[in-house]
Amino acid sequence: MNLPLLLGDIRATDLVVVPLIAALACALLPLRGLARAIAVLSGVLGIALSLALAAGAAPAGGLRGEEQIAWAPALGISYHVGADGFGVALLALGSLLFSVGAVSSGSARGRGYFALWCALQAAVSGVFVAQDLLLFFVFWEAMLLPLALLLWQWGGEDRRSATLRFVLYTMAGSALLLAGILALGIGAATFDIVTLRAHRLGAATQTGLAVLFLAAFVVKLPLFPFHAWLARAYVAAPLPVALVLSGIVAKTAAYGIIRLCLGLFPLGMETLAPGLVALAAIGTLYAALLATRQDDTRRLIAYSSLSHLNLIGLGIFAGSAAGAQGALVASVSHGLIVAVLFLLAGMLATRTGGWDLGRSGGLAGSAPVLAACFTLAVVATIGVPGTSGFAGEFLVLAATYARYPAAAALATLVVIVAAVYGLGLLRRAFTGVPGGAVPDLGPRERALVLPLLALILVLGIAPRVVSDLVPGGNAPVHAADLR
Amino acid sequence: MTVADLSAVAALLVLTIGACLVVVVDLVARPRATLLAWLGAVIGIAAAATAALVGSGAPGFGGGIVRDPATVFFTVLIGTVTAAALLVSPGALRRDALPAGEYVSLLLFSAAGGTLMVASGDLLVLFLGLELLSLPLYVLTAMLRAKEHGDEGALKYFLLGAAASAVLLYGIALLYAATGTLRLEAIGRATADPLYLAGLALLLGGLAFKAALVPFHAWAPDAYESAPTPVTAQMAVVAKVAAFVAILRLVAATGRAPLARVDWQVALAVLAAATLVVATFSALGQRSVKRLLAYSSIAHAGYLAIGAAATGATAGPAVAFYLAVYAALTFGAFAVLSQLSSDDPTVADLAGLWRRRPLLVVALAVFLFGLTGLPPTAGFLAKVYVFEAALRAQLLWLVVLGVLASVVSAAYYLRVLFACLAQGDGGTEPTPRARVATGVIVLTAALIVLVSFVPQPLLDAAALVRF
Amino acid sequence: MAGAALMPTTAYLLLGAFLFALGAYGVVVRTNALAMLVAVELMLNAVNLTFVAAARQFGELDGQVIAFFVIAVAAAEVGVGLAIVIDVARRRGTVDVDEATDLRG
Amino acid sequence: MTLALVPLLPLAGAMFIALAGGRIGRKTTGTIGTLAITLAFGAALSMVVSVAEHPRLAARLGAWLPVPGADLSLVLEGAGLGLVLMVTGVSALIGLYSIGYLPAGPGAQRYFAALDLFVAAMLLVILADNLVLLFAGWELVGLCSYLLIGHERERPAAAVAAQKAFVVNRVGDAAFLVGIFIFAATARTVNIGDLRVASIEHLRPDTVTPFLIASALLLVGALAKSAQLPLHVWLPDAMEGPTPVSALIHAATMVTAGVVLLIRLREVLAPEVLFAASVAGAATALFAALVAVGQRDLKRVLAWSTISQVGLMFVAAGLGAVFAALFHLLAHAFFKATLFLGAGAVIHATDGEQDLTKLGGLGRRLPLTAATVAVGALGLAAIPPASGFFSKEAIAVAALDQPLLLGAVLVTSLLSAFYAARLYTLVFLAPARAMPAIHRTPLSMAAPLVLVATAALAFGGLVGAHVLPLGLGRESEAPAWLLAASIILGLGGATGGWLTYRRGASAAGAVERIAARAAGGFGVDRLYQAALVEPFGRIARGVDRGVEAANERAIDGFAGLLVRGGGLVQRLQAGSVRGYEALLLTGAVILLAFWSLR
Amino acid sequence: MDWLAQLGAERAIFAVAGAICVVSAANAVLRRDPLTSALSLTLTLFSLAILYLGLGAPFLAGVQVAVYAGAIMVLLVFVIMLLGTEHRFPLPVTRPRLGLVAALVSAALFGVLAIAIGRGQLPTNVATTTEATDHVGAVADLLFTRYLLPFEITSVLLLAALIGAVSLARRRSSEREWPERR
Repeated sequence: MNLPLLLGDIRATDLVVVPLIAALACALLPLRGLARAIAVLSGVLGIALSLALAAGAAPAGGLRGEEQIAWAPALGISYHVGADGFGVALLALGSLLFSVGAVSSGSARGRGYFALWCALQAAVSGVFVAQDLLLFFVFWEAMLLPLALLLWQWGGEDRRSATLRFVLYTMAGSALLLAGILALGIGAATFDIVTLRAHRLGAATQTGLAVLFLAAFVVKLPLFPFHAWLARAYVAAPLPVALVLSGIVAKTAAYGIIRLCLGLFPLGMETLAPGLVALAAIGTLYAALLATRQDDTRRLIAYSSLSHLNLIGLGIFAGSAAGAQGALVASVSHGLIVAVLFLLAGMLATRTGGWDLGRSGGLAGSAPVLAACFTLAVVATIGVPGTSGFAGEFLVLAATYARYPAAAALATLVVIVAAVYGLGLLRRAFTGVPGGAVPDLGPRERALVLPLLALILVLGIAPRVVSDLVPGGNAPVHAADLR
Repeated sequence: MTVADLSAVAALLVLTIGACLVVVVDLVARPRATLLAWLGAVIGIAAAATAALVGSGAPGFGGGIVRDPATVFFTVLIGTVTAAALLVSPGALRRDALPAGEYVSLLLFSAAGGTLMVASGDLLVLFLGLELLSLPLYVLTAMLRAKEHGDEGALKYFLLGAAASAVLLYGIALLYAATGTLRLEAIGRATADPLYLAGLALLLGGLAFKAALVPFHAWAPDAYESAPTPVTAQMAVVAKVAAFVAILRLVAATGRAPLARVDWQVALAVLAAATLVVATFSALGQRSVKRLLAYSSIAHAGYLAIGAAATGATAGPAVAFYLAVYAALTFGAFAVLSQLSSDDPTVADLAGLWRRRPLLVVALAVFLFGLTGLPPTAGFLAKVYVFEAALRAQLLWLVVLGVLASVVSAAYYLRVLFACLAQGDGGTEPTPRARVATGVIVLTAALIVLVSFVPQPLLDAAALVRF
Repeated sequence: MAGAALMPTTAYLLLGAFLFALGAYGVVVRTNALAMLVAVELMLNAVNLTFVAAARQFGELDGQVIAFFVIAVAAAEVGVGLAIVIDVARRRGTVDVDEATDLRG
Repeated sequence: MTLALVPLLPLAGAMFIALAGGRIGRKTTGTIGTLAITLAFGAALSMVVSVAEHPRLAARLGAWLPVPGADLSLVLEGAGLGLVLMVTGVSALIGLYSIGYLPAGPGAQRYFAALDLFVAAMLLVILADNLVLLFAGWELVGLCSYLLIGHERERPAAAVAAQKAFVVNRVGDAAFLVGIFIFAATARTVNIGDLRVASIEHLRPDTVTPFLIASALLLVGALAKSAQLPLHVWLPDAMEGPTPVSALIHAATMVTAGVVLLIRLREVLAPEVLFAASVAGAATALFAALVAVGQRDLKRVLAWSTISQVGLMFVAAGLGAVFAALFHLLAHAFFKATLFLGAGAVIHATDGEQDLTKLGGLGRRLPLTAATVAVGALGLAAIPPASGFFSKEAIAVAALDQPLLLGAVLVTSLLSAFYAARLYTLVFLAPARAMPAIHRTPLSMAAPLVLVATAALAFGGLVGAHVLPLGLGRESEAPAWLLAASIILGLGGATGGWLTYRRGASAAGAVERIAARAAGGFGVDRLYQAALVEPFGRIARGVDRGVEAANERAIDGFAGLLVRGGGLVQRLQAGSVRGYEALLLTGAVILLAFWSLR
Repeated sequence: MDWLAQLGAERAIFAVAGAICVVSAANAVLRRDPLTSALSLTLTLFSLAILYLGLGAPFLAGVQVAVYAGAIMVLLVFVIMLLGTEHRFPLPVTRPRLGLVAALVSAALFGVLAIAIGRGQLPTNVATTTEATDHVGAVADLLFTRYLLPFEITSVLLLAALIGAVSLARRRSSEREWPERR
């Protein structure tokens, strides 16, 4: 039995092992009633572990809890794990969202559900700690299965076609990623990310490989216009699954771009940056525009989420440390916000009996706390200062402006459109003549939502807690290579 | 006959004598089908054990039989798979009232042909091995008499097989006319003139037929669908193993020829590409699970051809590893099917299987994930291995195609898996539980999982396979 | 000098190639399974002619021995093949391969 | 650290009220909310002495964003203290007033939390030492105005107006943000003090354009927040909020934020942009005054007059007349607060009647209100001794060199006087109409009213003319002809208004008909609706049904293509063994040809 | 052996037997009636046997006649007569496009093969052991020494084929009667 907390020596691998054990426990032990508790525990342990990792000073190599074990030496693959600043922050966020999602999952779901849930947590954590390209790919693909099964088995009406679309689209991207990984690894005779970062390729090679790698990431993020799977998947998915899908799974793509694309192919990314930045800027605005048209709460959140994810992409593609730093803050912020939004949307839907915004209205009178929480969540979504939403948005846009002014200016228009859809949501759900009284948030619901809202505010005042984990600065990442 | 000769054919002897023994036992004692199947399985295991114990060494019969690590590796594989196929057969034997004696002995004969092919250092032996492999399979394909289209598959298989072996044989004849010899290593030393190349081309065509590479693949779906499922399992594995080993031996031999500019790489790459495209697309629309898996096995011939197209030193180990993993996965998938009440279920028929036989579904999931090449299963490692080999040979386009094909393949594999999870009763009331068969299936799945996480021993073994 | 006097081996090889191509043609155009079998036999005989002619070219007997094996294999094939064709005929009442096209796609 | 307390006290009040939930009653909530603002006022008052010693006080609370200069730090300089005192003072009075005004119900918690947050945010705008923190206050002001305008949630109109206010403000905010980005990228800091230093460099050819653009963008932000042309459309609708909110937004806080920004950044912004601000202000002043004449709704008259008066402040601020701008800002704060609170009292007394044509003759029934409103109306009409006279005079002096601007200021004065008189006449002097019961004005409403009115009266002569110049330095004395002209215009306008309307609106005849033409705001709202809002909806719908649907269809189509490709490939497997044979032989021939024909 | 005589004889044999061979083979492939096909093929087999004689392979010629023509073809003819009556008369040609494909493919096949054979450099005629003293003995010698393994495998192959054919045939009795012709 692994007792890292007691032993005081935290390894990054524990973040994978703990949920994996939880998954096995859910799957194999006949503890039907306890499955959810196990899943929650796994998430909470994950939070504790990642916070402990984050608290420790980063060692010289920059990787916390590093470890390397041979796996298939003949193929040059090793089990090399460790977490950098981005990884640690996203691990903490991921664990938090997984525990929140597990709590909100409802204990009626079976053991299979929670086993898959924990397996998904393990895979996501794995992506953030993998320091071997093929190991990264293993975890990357491993995310897909539990996700697909959760969608397929426990989803809503449209789940079948939504699942297939999601799986095929993302796998098509991963296919090119694998080709790129193999090409890179074979060319450099190693798959080790840390070693590869010191290994610099020619500009043209970097560009080619960056395209292959990006194929997977832009679909998973998803960058405009590779998002066609998104809205349907969010709507079809069970609420907790949609929560983690948007809150943390999408961030694996952001992490991948930062760690692999920017880390390994800075020159290639610089070549591609204008196009990518343009797409991200357009996507930010485009998704927000679509959000103004939605009547289904989940679809609205989906497009709002897409808008934020493109904004995160914008920061990364800007190609500076500050941009990546902003993207990290925005990622953590978006994770928290979208979690709250999905939870509240679920609570709203249980009260109005459906997701259609047209059916609610005037709820503020009888459910003032719900309305207040929703208002705060929306305020954070549309990036009002004092919330984490503003910190992320501002940092990303400021960093982007330093390198790509036109794109940043275009993306900034999103603050207007976001106000339209955000406030429109509030107006339609809560104002007007009440149709009938609904119960306000109960103590359990408050216990789930209020801490997250508090975190959003804390992060809005003290974003440095997150941003100081990684370097900043407006200098382009590729500059080091030009010298 | 020397000791070397005898050791060279030891496994072959075990199999052929065993096959005869089965016939005799069947005639004399008329035992139950299950017993015969177990006897056959013992013989298969014995052959594998013999091959492993005898090990590699000097060639026998003046070079006609090669006894290198590759022979050992693949003989063990063929023996084991045959034994496993026999162990999952009793259900089908009883249900479809198949003639057990003939069934078992023919499977053993066919395996003997396979071992001969993987060991052949001489084109005549290769040809005879191929015939010994094929003829019993024609009969076995025709054996399922209760089935509506059982005869059709056999007829097609036979007519195509006969034509294909004529093509192969003509290739051998042209090679003989060009070089005056049938020994592989002697052929490798000869000068490559158009006649020689024509011979090689036809020979490759004949072997590609056995390997089910497009456009020589058309027999496979129909024959696979017609044959009793355990036979399909064996057929899909042994024929492919034998054909690819033969191709690799040919490539290795002629690749060393001093003046030979044999463009194996392009030919195999084009075959691989055509195979991947056609098989993957064809599998998408299938309703019959067996037929779907048949196309899957064709598609995997494409991946194997990618590895073979690498042609360098890495091709051998990569293909060997892939073949071993593929053997377990494909066998396993067909073996699961063989445990259902219908011999040829549609995808929809699988509904409700999860509730009735969860263990089988879990095993099937392992196999299907592996076939898809999803990490971290061994199927993923195998694909990585052949892709890696191909990339070393500068075949990036082929690798990209292969990876894309595996993406599309996820669509049909997952379809099968999801069908098992669906609610309902798809009419696949499983046969009374066969403990041994289930055990074999679970063991296979466990092996795959083991190899997924501890691949090194198998990788080491495969690394010895150099032609 | 002596070699030039003989009928050139190439002629036999060309005859063999012609027979083989003819057999190939027959395999595709014939609809009767037995006639297809006949065409296959033609292809095998083309092979044998090639072997024997080449053997003479090399002045050895190996080619003839191989041809002998080919005949044996052909016998085995025909045996199995006829059994299958008879089976088909019994089930369907016809040996027309174009009437056995249920398995497709 | 007293400085830090100033914004933190209302913030703490807001948080306390938000978290305390419905556990405390309406009165308690209101008391706490008002107390928090009053304490902030006290804290600001306590700094008067130290400001006299140190013209620049700073307080750093901690790091905020990883951008140079974007810290949580405050600075008090120049006229800041005056503004702080005005904001906290007026807001405290409005808070007190609200306790009496608000109907019983659960909304008090929301109201006072937003009110306190509003004050904190406005103080941040005045005190932030960097652009990002200033922007934070700037946005929060907008957010609070949204919350307060939409306070009455059952009324759809209120919700729509709230949303409109926020969205229009966000247009300015977006421009503001980009402006910050430009400053951050060009000057590598967002600290206002550092930017002043950097702006000296902005004459360098490579930075002059960015500075110019950034300045222009910041001006757009200011125009939106202060409801100046062409972004003024939200303010008249904002009257959907409770009347004290209107007082808060219009009088003391939100709308003046733009002026505060211009004043604080006058050394940073490009001169061309500052002049543009003046022109925009003049145009707005004139335009809004015209529109105000035609309004029939009591509060809308005040709303348009606010737009107009803030326009005058822009004229002064743009011309660099800091004293004049601030003077008018403060004077306006008091007289407009008086007017709004008075209007609130009227509305409260008449059960929500806001239509000028239906009111009348209240002078006798609400004498206190009538008296205080008279003070406010004098200020608006710029008739001495009201403070408005002195402040407007200062603006006119500042515009002496610009005849067009001066003309606009003077005409605006005339119009202001006219509609101020119109309003007062119609409400208090015109013949009385049948009125239902008149409610008494409670003490908590009456006391602030009187206090504010007193302040409005006293401010002009005492504070404005004597205290304020100490920190700023008065520009120049007004020439005599200007003084005379101002007085004549003010009195003339007021008299005109009284004469026209003394028998009620229906009796005003031609004037009222002409004015009604202007009442629609010259169709700007409709123009925006047609040129912006509807196209936006159409574009969104087009994107939804066009691009997005096409994108989704594309992957469906791709999947369909795969399936169709599968069908095509499956035709290879047509069933006849002869076809398979042909396939096999074709393959063999191709291999043959490929290898042996070279 | 008289070279000239042999030259003439071989050429004559090739010309005559080759011509018969081509014509009968074409007949075997092209005639619709399977029985005619089979009988034509038998003629081809005979002509090939003659060619083998000319090529100095008398043993193989004998095997060709005895085993191929004698056993295999008789079996085939027997089965055709058993089954094939319905195809005596012309049937409607199914899948006409395949005929075209077949013609093209086989023409291409022959063309490519002919080019390959023509361009191929056959090893020059090595010393010809034209007349082995004991031809059959020499063949047998090879069979049991160098070709022992193939010989044994062939026997296994035949055994397997036998078992297979029997297993297919044996179960016939237990099953239904022959169906009516469709």
